[in-house]
Amino acid sequence: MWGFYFNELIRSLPSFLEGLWMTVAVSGLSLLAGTVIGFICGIFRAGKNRILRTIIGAWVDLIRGTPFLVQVFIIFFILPSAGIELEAFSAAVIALSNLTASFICEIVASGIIAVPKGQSEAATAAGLSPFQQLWYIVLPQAMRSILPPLVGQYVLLVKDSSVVSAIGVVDITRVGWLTVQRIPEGLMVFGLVGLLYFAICYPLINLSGYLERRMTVVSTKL
Amino acid sequence: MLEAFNFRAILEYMPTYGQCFLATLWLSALSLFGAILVGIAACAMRLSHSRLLSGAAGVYIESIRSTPLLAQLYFFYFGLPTFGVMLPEWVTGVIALTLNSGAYYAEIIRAGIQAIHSGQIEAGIASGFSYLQRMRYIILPQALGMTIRPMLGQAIVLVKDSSLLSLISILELTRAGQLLTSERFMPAEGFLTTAVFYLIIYYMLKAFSGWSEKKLIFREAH
Amino acid sequence: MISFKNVNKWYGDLHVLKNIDLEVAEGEVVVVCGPSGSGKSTLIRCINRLEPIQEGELVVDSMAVHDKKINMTKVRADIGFVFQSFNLYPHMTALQNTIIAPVKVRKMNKDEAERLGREMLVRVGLEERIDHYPAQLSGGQQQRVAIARGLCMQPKIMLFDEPTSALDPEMINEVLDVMRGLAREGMTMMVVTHEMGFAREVASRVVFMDEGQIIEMAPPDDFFTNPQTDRGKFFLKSILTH
Amino acid sequence: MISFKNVNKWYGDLHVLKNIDLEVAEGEVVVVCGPSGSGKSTLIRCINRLEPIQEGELVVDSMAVHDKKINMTKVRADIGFVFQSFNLYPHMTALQNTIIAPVKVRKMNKDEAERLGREMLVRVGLEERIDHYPAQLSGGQQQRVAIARGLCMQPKIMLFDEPTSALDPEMINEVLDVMRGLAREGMTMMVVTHEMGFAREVASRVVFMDEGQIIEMAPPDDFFTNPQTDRGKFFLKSILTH
Amino acid sequence: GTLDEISKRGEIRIACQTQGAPFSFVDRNGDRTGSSVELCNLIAKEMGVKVKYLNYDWDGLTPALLSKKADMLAADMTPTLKRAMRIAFTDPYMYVGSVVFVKQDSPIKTLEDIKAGTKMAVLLGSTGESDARKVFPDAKYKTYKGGGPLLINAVIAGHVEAAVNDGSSVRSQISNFPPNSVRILEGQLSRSPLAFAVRYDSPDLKNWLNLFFLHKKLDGSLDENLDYWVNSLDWKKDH
Ligand SMILES: Nc1ncnc2c1ncn2[C@@H]1O[C@H](COP(=O)(O)OP(=O)(O)OP(=O)(O)O)[C@@H](O)[C@H]1O
Ligand SMILES: Nc1ncnc2c1ncn2[C@@H]1O[C@H](COP(=O)(O)OP(=O)(O)OP(=O)(O)O)[C@@H](O)[C@H]1O
Ligand SMILES: [Mg+2]
Ligand SMILES: [Mg+2]
Repeated sequence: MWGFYFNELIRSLPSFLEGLWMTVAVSGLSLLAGTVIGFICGIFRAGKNRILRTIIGAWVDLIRGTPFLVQVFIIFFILPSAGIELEAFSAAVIALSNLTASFICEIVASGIIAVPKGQSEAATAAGLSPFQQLWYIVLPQAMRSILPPLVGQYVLLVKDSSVVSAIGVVDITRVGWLTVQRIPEGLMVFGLVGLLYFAICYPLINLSGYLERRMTVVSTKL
Repeated sequence: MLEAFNFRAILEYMPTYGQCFLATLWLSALSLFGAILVGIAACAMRLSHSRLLSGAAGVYIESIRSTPLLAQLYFFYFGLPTFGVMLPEWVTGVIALTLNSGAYYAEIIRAGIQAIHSGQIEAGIASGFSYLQRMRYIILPQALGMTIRPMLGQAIVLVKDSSLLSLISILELTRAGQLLTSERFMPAEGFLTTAVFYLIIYYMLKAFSGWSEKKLIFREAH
Repeated sequence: MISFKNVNKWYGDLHVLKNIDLEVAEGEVVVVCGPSGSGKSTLIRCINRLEPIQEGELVVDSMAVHDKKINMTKVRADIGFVFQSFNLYPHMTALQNTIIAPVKVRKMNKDEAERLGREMLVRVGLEERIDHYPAQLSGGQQQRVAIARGLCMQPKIMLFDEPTSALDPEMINEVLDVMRGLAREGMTMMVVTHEMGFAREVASRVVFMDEGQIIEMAPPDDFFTNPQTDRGKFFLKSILTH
Repeated sequence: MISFKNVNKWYGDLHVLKNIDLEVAEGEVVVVCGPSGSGKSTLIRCINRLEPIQEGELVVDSMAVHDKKINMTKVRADIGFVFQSFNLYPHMTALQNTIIAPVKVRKMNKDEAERLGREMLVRVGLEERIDHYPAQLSGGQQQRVAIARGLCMQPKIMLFDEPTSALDPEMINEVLDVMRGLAREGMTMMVVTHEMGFAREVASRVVFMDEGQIIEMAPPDDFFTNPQTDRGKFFLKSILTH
Repeated sequence: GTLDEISKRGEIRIACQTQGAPFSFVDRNGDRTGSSVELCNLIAKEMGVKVKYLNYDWDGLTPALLSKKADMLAADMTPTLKRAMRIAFTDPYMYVGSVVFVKQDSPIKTLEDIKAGTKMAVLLGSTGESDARKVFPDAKYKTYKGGGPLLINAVIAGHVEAAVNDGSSVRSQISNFPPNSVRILEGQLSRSPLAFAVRYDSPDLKNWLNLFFLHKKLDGSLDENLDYWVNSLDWKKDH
């Protein structure tokens, strides 16, 4: 019986590859946007402006504290009543970018805070402007503690992207659901789904492990 | 979709929400507790000198981290009966959540342990503590104290992931929202209320972690 | 060069600088000492406004540092600051550490900055360590790079906050030697230190602080042989007799 | 009490201890000094096998520490070790720090351990800090707790690795005083330190190391007034003249 | 009205759920098809516009309609009175009945064998669920999400003793499983209508759809569709 289903599964392989491509596209775009927004917010979150810090903090809490599916629904179904019409794909990318940005924001902020205060003091004493301090002194050092969890976050992003199948984006998970109706061997179908995610995530996890090792070697005992 | 927002219907479903809220609470609490224990054990194995133990823990951690929880959940629910293991839904759910978060906790605790000043371990050795005693009395309390924040993050992920348990017929918070959606066709009411309940859990966890952080973290002796 | 007039500073409720009056003339070397927590670091950190003051006047090279509206970049560029814990930028080599500020703040042309950086590193005796990263240098070497970094801005004033107290005993001298050289060349300096030999040799004045106040101020020979206050006597005793 | 016979140790290719021969008798106080990187810390860390040795014999209180099969728990329980950076357990109060090892390693009854812990904390002058956490103590106080912690195991030997070099000048004495007391009571001690006043006062012998070798070994008066080697002279000069 | 918009747009947007054969599924060749889908294709053809399927989970169907992402909703949905408080249903175009099925070797032979405490699987919020709860109020229910095949899986894996779902779905889905893995019990629990749905602000579209069903009923193409997809397994040959 497994052999029969297996052949069926092979026939579905093209749609799985399309799903894979969709997952990669949604995750990839969100990864870029989320990283940029996350860095900007993280820098302000670690900064001196109290109001900005509080606002960003509240935003992070809200995003971290509610289920992602609800966020997707709000962006896709409720924003239209405010006049913002979105395609499923762009809604998915926006929701996912927003989610990722909120996590990256925290990672970046704690990376910046972890840079010894003496570093920015030395730079202040030398007359570097706040932006110069950030750019030349603090961020390069913070990257050491930011990079490993950042890549770890990318792995979560890829896996969270499966939620957007609820609004009709045909990603790996959705293809899995569609296929399981024909090939009722759920274990096998979702095994393949797992395998495809594994194929994306495993290199990322290794990358994060590698970065972590490298960063600790480079780290100095100041 | 928000024009007809119906508070009365929400009130009507409040008993269901309350019941499901409690279910989510205790399922998550149980899994959280288990996950931390599993995490400690897996981390101890990962850091042990035995290649076999460390390798086994490595396989466990990486395969969990690079596949979606959904696939794992189905594996346990539909896979285990094939091997003659029949467990109640909630046990399956708790096991899946525990093993899933356990892998993440192992990584978090490992980072915490590796961040402990080597002098602490040496002081323990010099006092004549055995390996287990050092772990138990010196390293773990500090590692747990230092990793409260990432542990909180994972706890939040766990709580939200518990929504997947509705797929294997466990009544929990997400399910309550879906009832309102599918019986009354009131998606906005259903999902927003669900989100509010999750937010309540989030703030409870956050307050708890803030409290325990104050209690557990003592600044490194200068 | 530096002039404190009735300066007061608080951290929250904590009154850390109390009615400080102090004039440092061009070319003077002032050593600041006192027990831990007495406000020594705070005193010299106010000079380039690493810490703001709340009351009083603080004028450096005829620029009013107490004035919130003044642009500190210019003031800071004229003041070199050396920290107890070096605070070298760990991701830059010795040379990069020295040239970043001249290039970015003084807008010096890169080649010129490099020439200057090399010159300063040679001056502190590190010609062979120019391309090393801080982690590859001993503590004494790191502190000398930090001094070279300060000098590269061609400052009028150099401030030192316990520059040798994080160093192994044998490395202390290599740093003090560099500082002695600077003093001899006429640099205006304020140095927080407990190195009494150094103070005797090069200081024009010793300032003794306790609990946020300047308790004594005298030429080093007077202060060391005959402190005027009991607290001064006790302090000298406690640091000289182990 | 402690006997090194032709001990050698390597870190990878780096030969850090070279043919060390050293006998420490019961009740002796041996001070170890030498330039940074000369192997002082490694030497005393070998004694309780914080670092294993690769060659030679190292016998402590008639137990063969060089023997890989020996159970070190017993040996370590007889040796108190005090680190430069204190290494107090930050999540325990002063009292808890002192009693955890007696209770868990010596299986002492908890009440008795507490009595002993209090006694030792009183002995180092900290009766008022018994329930404070390390972060609430000054450096000097922390180091005294660390000494009390070592003493609570009622050790036969105390080892100190630069116990005062992370301290502010005024706190050094409070720690040295405690150590002087111990020496006077006849404790066998090995102390890595650069505090020459302390060495002169209480050491029975001074060991001078350089590049992994013991270069000189003499009573303190002889060593300080008349070092036999050029390296010894140079070292003394460099730490005494700033 | 909505019809004007559709014809101006040249496209009708239909929210559907790909929940499985025979109503709406993706066939072996990767094409979307099924009874409802073919009906929708016909609707578009009669309107002279293109059709765009918006594919959601069950949870997404109503939001899609209410938020005007979709003009109409085509799923095997029962027009209950509670649901009709929110959206407007067309006249029913067919009737289905819920059936009970068990594992082949189950001791449960007839509907009467189902007692208090029997573990039953149903789909969350489905008609099957409400039917079952009416007929067997004392059984123990486990509600699943994600489509009919899951129920069959749950029965085979032994998580439940029996399951309830719409008969035509069960029949067509069983055919994907190894032969003789489950057995459908004699008799229907209920007879319930199926209908498409629109918003209450689209009465024009609703009228048009009712007329559409009437026409297709009269020319026999509706019955043709149902016979091919729902009342037999004929479609299996082609898809
Ligand atoms: N950022 C700060 N916030 C609050 N209090 C501070 C801060 N920095 C220093 N203090 C307090 O101000 C007082 C003076 O500190 P300061 O660092 O100037 O002393 P110091 O004389 O340099 O001591 P040390 O010799 O230990 O460096 C101390 O009581 C200290 O605890
Ligand atoms: N864990 C280690 N791995 C490799 N090399 C080490 C290690 N620990 C010390 N070393 C090297 O061994 C040599 C001796 O070190 P040791 O710490 O014993 O010197 P020390 O005399 O105590 O110096 P200091 O006064 O700086 O404490 C040094 O060259 C040091 O770099
Ligand atoms: Mg200071
Ligand atoms: Mg050492």
